[in-house]
Amino acid sequence: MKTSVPIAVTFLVGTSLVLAIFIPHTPFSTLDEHFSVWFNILACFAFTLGGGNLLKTHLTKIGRRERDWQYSVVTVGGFLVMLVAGLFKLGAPSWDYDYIGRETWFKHIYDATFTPLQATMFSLLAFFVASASYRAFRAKTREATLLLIAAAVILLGRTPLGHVLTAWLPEPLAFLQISNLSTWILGVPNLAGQRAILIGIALGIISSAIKLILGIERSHLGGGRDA
Amino acid sequence: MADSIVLWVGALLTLMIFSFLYRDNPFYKFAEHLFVGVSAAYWMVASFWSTLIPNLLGRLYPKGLGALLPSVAEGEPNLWYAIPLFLGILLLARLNEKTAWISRWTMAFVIGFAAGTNLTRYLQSDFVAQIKSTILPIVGVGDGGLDVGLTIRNVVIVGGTLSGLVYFFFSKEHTGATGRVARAGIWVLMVTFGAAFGYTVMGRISLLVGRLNFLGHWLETIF
Amino acid sequence: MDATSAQAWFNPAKANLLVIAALVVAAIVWSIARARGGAPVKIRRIAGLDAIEEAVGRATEMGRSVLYVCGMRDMDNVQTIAGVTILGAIARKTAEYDTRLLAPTCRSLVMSTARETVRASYLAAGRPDLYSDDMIYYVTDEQFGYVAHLDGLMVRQKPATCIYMGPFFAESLILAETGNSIGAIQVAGTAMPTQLPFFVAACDYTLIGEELFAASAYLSRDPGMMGSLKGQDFGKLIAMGAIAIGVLLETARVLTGSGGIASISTAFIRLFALNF
Amino acid sequence: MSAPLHQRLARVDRRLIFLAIGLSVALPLILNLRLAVRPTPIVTKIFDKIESLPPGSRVLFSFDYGPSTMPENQPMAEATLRHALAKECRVYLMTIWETGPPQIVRAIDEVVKKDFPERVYGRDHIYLGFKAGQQGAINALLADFKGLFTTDANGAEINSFEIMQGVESIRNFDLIVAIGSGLPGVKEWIQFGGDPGNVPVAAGVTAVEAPLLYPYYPRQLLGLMGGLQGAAEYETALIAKYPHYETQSSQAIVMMGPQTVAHVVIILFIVLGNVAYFLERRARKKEGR
Repeated sequence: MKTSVPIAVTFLVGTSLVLAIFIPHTPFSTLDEHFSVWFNILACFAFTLGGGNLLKTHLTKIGRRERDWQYSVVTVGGFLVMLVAGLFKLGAPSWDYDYIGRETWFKHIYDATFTPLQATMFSLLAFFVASASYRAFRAKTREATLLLIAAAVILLGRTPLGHVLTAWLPEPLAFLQISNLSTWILGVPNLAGQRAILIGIALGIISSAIKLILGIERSHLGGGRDA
Repeated sequence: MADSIVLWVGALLTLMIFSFLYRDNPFYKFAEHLFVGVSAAYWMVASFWSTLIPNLLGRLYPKGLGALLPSVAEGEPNLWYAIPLFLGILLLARLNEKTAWISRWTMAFVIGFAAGTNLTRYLQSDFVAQIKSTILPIVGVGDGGLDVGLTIRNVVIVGGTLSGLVYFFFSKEHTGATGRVARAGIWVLMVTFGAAFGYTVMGRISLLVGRLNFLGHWLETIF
Repeated sequence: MDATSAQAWFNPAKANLLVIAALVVAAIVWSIARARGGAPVKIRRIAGLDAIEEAVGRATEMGRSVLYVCGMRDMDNVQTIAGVTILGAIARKTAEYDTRLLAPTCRSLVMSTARETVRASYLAAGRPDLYSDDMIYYVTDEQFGYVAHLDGLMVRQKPATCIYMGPFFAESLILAETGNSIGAIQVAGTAMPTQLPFFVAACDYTLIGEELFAASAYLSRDPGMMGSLKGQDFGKLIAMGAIAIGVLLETARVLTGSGGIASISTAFIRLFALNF
Repeated sequence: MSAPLHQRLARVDRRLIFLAIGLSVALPLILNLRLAVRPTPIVTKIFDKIESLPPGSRVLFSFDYGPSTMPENQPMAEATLRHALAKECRVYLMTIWETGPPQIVRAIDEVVKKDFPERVYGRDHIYLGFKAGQQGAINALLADFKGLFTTDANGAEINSFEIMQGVESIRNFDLIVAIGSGLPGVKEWIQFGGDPGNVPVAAGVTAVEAPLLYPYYPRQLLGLMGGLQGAAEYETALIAKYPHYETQSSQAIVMMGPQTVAHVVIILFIVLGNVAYFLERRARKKEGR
């Protein structure tokens, strides 16, 4: 029961989804769609585990007065306020109002905290992309040099500056103009590299899927044998 | 009033996150912990209202949604959705050590779903379709003769893709002839990575422009 | 899809896909069966995976922890499953070395699956006493909220080793740069083509695309799993062979201008058409 | 000042780099620096296509992105929408991203309401809203457009709109404009919409996505606006032809100033990094001797 049933379930679900793309007949034709809704429903149930764990972790920290416990109060407070505001649609004129409609508290808190925090965390990339370039793009080996040259050409090619730098090149050498060169790199070697990566990934995924469907890969079940 | 509170809170939180660039500090810790709490609740609420209610309750017992979602409430019940309900309840068996193993049934469904959909999706769009697009004549012919540019292009695409694939071979050590081809493959990959990195820098800078614009707007309201 | 085809039990437009699928699946299954039957399988060295052992060892020596991130998606993603499986293999090493392992997740299902897997690894390593649920905890589903937490965790706990395996998005570089700033050894693996450049640039070792899916086989050394890698190589041979034949036909068509070759070539290319 | 130059360069505090990047973006913004942008063929192809559409042509817009990529995607979305409306095309706005609706609403507020207040909703333009199902939704639109969109975004019966007459499938459109930032996005519009429906697809994507889409250009993809630069190029082309849109359609052009300066700063740092590396290598060789 502990291993054989799960393996049978995985096998049945997996194979029927694979066969489904060749069978334009109900229920197979809509199987993928329904199963993805089912999956989303299961993810909702899982929130009980995750959210419960989040609360437990931080409440324990607060209870034991561990280091930085004050910040756990912030997490728990933010979590509960947002949860209550959203689940009870506080501020909404009626129950059928959109949970994130203009008038809800949920939307106000979202705008004031979530949006700026998300956008700012994301924008840290502007800084990290610079520090990573400084460190990584050094002509240490032949491979690193290629990485460096490709990056530099594209970097220049994507600004008006790149055009100015090489616009003086005569017509027969026009292909060496940075903007043309960057288009060529993107459209030719980049394309070849992407293809090789994509075909490899596809095979990796197909092979992993087969191992999962056949029950050869089962460490996600936490091991153990039927008693 | 509400708008200016939103603006002020947003601006202060923005500065708190930026402060991390200097070093870890109490302001960053505050913003980080607030973000974790608020966002965890956000996703829970979003999935509750956009998945659990319409897709589970709405399909099993549409009449129960009368006041919440009048458009769904008229539908007929779909009893197939008792299965995800059942699997969802099994999942909660994890809360107790003794019954935890039952939740594997749910995980088995999830894994089967993942394996089945991904296998077919990647087979089609990334295996078959990419093979098809790589089938090109390695000699380019234009109006009335050899097109050198096109020939180089196609040779690089076909050669680059094939050598890239050789790099990924697992059952052959990268020595001898295989090693040389794999070497060419890694060069192609490096150009690919460099190009993608360079192209991305632009997008990342735009994000910062967006944030600084926001802060500028906030400063304008003060002065 | 019109009403008539909705009634059929087989979509003839997909016959070509069925043949290709059967070929690839058969190649992989056959290789697995052969390897399980005792045929020797040799697999090349994968530097990124050899580095993991060393990286865990380093954390042990320094008395610091190992941070493991299995990506930003849920269990319906094969990359996440690969990430959790690799976590299982790494957990065995941290159990053997008695090194502290930290694996915050951004999905509840990933958390509970990872706990099962890691618990089993500690049991298998004979150290169930070292396992605790606190090692693997849920943070938030929000990508950047999760990253904010990981960044804070890195600068405060200073793990000696950071391992990122699974599907990653924009956050890849934020993680890798923060990890770099604390001097951690970083090993990454992902099949997200958009993020590979950042990991390659900022981490010490990167598993590129397909190598991520090879990791669990490589680390487990299980014959069946190793056989599947050989099967993937057959898949690549199929792809390369198909490209080579197609390229020859197309080149012959262009050079000769012959109608006969053109129709053979078109028919061959059509084998790889996706018919909806 | 005692350590040799290469050592100081190698140990440069990354916070200095952060500061330089911050300033290189902030200063051009404050000084309102503007640089000339030159449209490239991959972008002008889209412009020329919309320019060639006769009045009444049907253009389907799908805005498949969220607030996080708004700085890049919104300018291209608004510029193409403005252009299509200026050419008196009938426009249909939709999204297959959950986070898309606010972006559409914003584009309607900024473009339709401000620049084309005389256009009638339901006759000249329509807001169809969000549909889940990713590529499945596109597939469904190909088979039966109104089967998926049974109402507009506000819940009104779809057949009550004049603009929807004769729209049975994606095939009935003259152009698809897909503005996206990930999956599902432009790739899916090509594979499940444009290709099988034989409708040209014009696309605008974030800079991160763009390299992945080059494989489709120019056969399956009419043209591509990549990142802010692509958006700025489109705006430039639009303003050149319709100068009266200059104030509202130069969001991306304005942002290109800080962008360019930051790029130059990053390139300088890369050069500096390499100088440091070579100096260090030389120093090491000397010591070795």
